[in-house]
Amino acid sequence: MEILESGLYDLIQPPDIDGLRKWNRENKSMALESKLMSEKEAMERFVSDGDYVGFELYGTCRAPLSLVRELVRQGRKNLRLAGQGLQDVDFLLAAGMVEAMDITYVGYEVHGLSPVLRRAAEKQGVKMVEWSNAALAWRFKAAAMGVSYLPIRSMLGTDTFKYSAGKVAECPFTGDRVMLLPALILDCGVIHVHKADQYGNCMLEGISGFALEMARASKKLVISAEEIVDNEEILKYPDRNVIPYYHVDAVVHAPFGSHPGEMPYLYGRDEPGIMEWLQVTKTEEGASDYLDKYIRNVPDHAAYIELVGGEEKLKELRALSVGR
Amino acid sequence: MEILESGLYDLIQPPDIDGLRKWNRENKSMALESKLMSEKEAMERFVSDGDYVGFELYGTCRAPLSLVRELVRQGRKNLRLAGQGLQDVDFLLAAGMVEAMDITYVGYEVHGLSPVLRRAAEKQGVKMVEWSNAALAWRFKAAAMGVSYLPIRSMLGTDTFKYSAGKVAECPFTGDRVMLLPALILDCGVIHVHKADQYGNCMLEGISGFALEMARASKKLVISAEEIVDNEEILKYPDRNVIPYYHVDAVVHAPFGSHPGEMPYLYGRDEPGIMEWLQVTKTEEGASDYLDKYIRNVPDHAAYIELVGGEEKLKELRALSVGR
Amino acid sequence: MELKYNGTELLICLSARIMEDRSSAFIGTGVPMLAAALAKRLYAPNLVSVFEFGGVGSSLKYLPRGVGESKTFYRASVASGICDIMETAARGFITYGFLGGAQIDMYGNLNSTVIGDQAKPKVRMPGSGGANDVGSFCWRTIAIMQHDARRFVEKIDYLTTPGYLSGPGAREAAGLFPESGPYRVVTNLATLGYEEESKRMMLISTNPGVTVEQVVENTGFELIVPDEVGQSEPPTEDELRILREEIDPEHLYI
Amino acid sequence: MELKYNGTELLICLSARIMEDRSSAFIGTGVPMLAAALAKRLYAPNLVSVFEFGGVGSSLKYLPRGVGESKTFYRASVASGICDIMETAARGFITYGFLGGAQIDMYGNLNSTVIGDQAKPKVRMPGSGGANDVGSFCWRTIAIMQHDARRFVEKIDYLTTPGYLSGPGAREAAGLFPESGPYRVVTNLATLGYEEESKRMMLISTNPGVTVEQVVENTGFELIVPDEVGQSEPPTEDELRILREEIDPEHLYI
Repeated sequence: MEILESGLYDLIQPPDIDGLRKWNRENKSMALESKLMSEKEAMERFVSDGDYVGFELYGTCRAPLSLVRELVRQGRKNLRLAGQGLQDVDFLLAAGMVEAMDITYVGYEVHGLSPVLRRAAEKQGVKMVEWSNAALAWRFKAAAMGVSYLPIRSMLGTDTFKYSAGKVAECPFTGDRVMLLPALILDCGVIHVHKADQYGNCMLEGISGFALEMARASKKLVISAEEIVDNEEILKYPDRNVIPYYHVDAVVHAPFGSHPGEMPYLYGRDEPGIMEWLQVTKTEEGASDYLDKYIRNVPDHAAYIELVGGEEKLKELRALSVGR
Repeated sequence: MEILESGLYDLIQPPDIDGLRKWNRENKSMALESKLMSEKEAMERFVSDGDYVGFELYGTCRAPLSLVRELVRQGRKNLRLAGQGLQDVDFLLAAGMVEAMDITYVGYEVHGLSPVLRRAAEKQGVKMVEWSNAALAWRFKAAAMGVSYLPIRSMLGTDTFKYSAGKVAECPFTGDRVMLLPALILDCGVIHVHKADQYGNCMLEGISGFALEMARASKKLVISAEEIVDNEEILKYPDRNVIPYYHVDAVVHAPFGSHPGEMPYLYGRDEPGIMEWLQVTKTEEGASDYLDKYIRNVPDHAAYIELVGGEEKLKELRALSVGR
Repeated sequence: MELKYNGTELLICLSARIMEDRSSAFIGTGVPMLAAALAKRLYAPNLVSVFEFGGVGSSLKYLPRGVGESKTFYRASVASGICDIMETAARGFITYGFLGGAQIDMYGNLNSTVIGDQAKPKVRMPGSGGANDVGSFCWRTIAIMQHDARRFVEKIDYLTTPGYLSGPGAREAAGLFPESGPYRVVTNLATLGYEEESKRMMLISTNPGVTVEQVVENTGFELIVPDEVGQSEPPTEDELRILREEIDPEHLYI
Repeated sequence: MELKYNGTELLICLSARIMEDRSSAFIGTGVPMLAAALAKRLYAPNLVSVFEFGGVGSSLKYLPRGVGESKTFYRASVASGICDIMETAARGFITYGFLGGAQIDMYGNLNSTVIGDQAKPKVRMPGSGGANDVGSFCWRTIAIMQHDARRFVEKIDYLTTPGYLSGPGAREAAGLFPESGPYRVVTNLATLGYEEESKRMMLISTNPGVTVEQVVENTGFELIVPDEVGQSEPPTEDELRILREEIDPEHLYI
C-alpha cells in the first residue's frame, strides 16, 4: 500500500488486533459470573504501571471519577492515556502518573485552558500525539470492529495530522486521498453508566458518547454504575444492553460516581466543585493540596461524598437535573 | 495503494461519497415536516426504474413487505438490489424487476433453497456479485461513516472474494492482508420499524439487524411503521431514536407490514403463509399466480390483510409472539 | 434395550457433546440450534448462543425457524445488530461456529453458493450468508454434513467459506486470523477432525454401527485414518428425552 | 435612543443573523450556542443544533456549559454518540460549523493547539477537540474571534483546523470534501468572508462604530477590502430582550 504521507509520531500503543483476539480468548469468559467489587479492588486488579488507559465520557459528564480518584489514591506509574476529557485527565496529569498521551482535547470549554495540561506540556515534557475528537473515537471503533485501521476524511492537510501517528493513502475505489487511523486498543478502559447488573451488562441514558466503541476496544474493562440492577431487567430489554457483560471485568457500584460532573437525568454538575479545581490548579502546589484533601486523605468514594457535602449536597445536585 | 488482489466483478453501484454528500445537502431537510403518506405514494415518489434498492431486515422478520408488495404492484424496471433476504428479494425477482444484485444470502434456512433465486440465476441470467452477510452490512456502514471503503478480515482467500468487487491490500500499520470493502450507497432504502413519528424518527424493539447502517447509507429512505407515535415520545427518549428524521423521506403507517413475516414482541410468523409461497414458487406460473392473487389484484395493504384472513388472522398471529 | 433414534437426533447429540462449557457458539437454525440447546442442558450450562442478526445468550426456550427471529433473542443478554455481532466474533469472543454446505474438501473448505459456474450455475444455492464470516472469525468451526462422495469431494465447485484453504499456513497467508479455523465435521457416518500438521481431514470416530471402511468409501478425497479410531456412543436416554420433550416437543426439526 | 450592549452580545447577534432557516449548525458552548438559540427564536425557527457527543435538535431551553451536558440533548430529537454525529456531518447533513481559536490566517486556517513548538510549546491549548472534524465536514464554517494583529496572523504557529489551507484547490488536493470550508469570520470589529476565487479573507461589513481602517490595522495579513463594505446593524431591541430575558437570564455568558 503506497503511503502518501505519515504523521511524525510513532504510535504509543500498537494496533495489534491479533493480540486483542488472543487476549479475549484467554481472559474473557462468556459465563455469567458476578463481577461486583469495590473501586479499590477494581483499580488494583485491572490497572498496572505502564498501561494504556482511557476514560469515558468527558470529565464533567458521565465520567467515572470515583475510579479515577481511586487510581490516584493508589498511584500508578508511566500510564499512557487517551487524552480526551477534563477532570479525569487533569487528575492523572496533576498526580504525575502520565508518561505519554494521545490528545484530542483537554480543557474547560467556556472556562478556558487547563493549567494542569499546560504544565504537563510546557514544563513536564509529557509526550502528546495529536488527533481530533472523532479520530480518537474512530480509533476505538476500528479496534471494536476488529480491524487494524479505518480510513476517514478528516485531519487531512493539517498539523493535527502532521503531529499524529496516522497515514495518508489513496482510496483504491475512488482515488480520493484518505487519512488512515490506526486502531486504538486500551489496556484498560473505564466507563461510568446509569445501570449495570452484577455480570456487567450496561444500560445508558442520554447520549452514549463513545462508550460503546471504547468498551469493545478495551482488553480490561471496568464499569462503574449509579445503580446495580437485577439481570432480569436486561433479559427483558436486551435491546438496551449497550455493553454486554462479556466485555466487562469489574462492576463497581458508584452512586454520584461522576461528581463533580453531572449524570444525565439523575444529577446536575457541581459548578462550584469544578471551579474550585480550576482555581487551585493555577499552581502545582494548589493541585497537589487538592489531590491530598479530596483524594489521598480520603479512604474511599463514600468518604469523598461525605467530604463534599453528603446527602445535603446530593439533594441539591439532584435538583439541578433537567429531566426528560 | 498497492492492490494485491481484486474481485472479478465491477461494482454495480459506485461508492460515491461526494455524491452522497451533495445529495443530502440538496434533498434532505433538517426541518420537522410531516412525511406521512401511503405505500402507493411512497413507492411512486421514491423508487425509480434502474434504482439500486435495499430492504431490511430479513424477508420474514421485521421486513417492509407491504412496501415490497406495493413496488411489485406498481412494477419497476432494471432494479439493482442488495440481495440479502427471503421473501422481499423473492417477490422482486419473481416479478422480473431485478437486473443485477449484490448477493449474500437468499434462501429459506431450514426450508431450503429459493426456487425463485434458482431460476433467476440459472435461467434468467440475473447478474450476481457475491459478498458475505457481514460484508454487505459493513458496506452500508462504510457509506454511513462517510467513507468510500472499509477494511475487514473476512472473505479473504475464498471464491466469495473472487466473485465480489472487493480488493485486497496490506494494512499499512501491521502488514496484515486485509480485504477492502467499497461503500454501498442505496438509491432507496426501505425499513420497517415498530414506531415512527410523522417526521420519520424511528424506534425499534429487539435486534436492530442492519437498520441503522442502511438508513444512513440511503439517498432516499422510506420507513414503514407498525405504529405512528407522537413526536413527544421521541423528545422524551431521544436516546431510543435509532433513525433520526432527517434521513427519512416517507413514513408509511403499515400495521402487520411484515406479514407473513414476524414482528418482534408484536406478532409471530405466519408459517402457512410462507410455506404457501415456497410451495407455489416451484413453478414460474405458480409464482406469477401468487403475485396476481396477493399483490397485483389487491389494491393496497389493508385489502391484502383482509385477503389473508383479516382480524381473525391477526389475532392468531399476535398470540404467536413470545413476548419479552 | 436399544434406544431408537433418527439421523437428525444423532447429529444433534454428537454436535452437542463437542462444545465446552463457558464458551460461545455462533449458530444457524436447525441442527446447530438444537445441539446448542441440548449442550446447554446437559454438558455446557454456560454455553452462550450467538445469532448473527443480533441475539446473544437466549435461553433457547423456543426454537426459531430463522436466524433473525424473535426467538433468537428471547430473554437474551443482547439484542443488537449484525455489525456488532460479527465484530464481536472478529475480536475473538466466539469459540465455535457451526457451518453447513453442499460440498466440503479435505481442508474443510465449504461450498454453499453454486454447483457449476458462478455466472451460469447448474444449481444456485443461497450464497455465503454469514458463513464466510463465521468461518473467518470463529476459533473453531464445526461443519455438519451429509456424508457421501458427492459432498466430500477432492475439489469443491466454489469456495464459499474458508477452511484451511490450500493447507498449512494458507489461512494466515490469505490474511485470516491466526489459530482460527476448522475443528470438527459431524456427519451421519462419523465425527472427523483435522491433523495438526497437514491440516487435512482425519477420522476421529465412527457413528454407532458404521465401519471405518464405510466412512472412507463415502469420502471423495483421501481421508486420514489414524491407527486408533473411536466409536461414538449412541444418543443416551437423557439426551433423547430432553431433546424430544423439552427442546423440540413439537418435532419441528427431529 | 441608542441601546447599550456588550461585545459578547454583539458577537451573538451578528452570528445569529448568518444562519439560514431549515439548516443545521454544529455548535460548541458559549457564543455559538447563544447565537443558535437566538437564531432559532428570531431568524431560523427550524435551525437544528448539533452537539458532537450526541445531541441533535435540543430546544436549547437550558444553556449548557459543556458539549456533552444533558442540556445539549434536553428534549432533543437525537441523543446518540460522537461517531454517529461526526459521521452524519461527514455525510453532508450539517450546514454550519462554529469554530474558534487563538490564531487565524488569511485562508481561515485556525490554531487551537499550541503557541510555539508542538513538542515543547510556549502555550499549550486544549487541542483540536472536534474542531478539525467540524472544519473538515461542515459545508460552511463560521469562526468567532477576537480581532487583533496577534490573532489574525500571516502564519499561524500550528494548523489545528483546516480553512482553505494554502489557497484555491488545496482542500480538495489534501483529500477534504469538495465545496466545504470557511464561510464567515465574526469578530468584535467586523464580519468577514472569503473571496470566491482566491479563497482569501475579505471584509464584508464593519461592526457599529468601527472603521475599515481599524479592521485593517488589527489584521496581521493583507485583508481584501472590496469597494463596497457594509456596516452591520447593532443589536436590535428584540434581539437583546430575547437574549437577556429568555436565552441567558442568569447571565452565564453575557
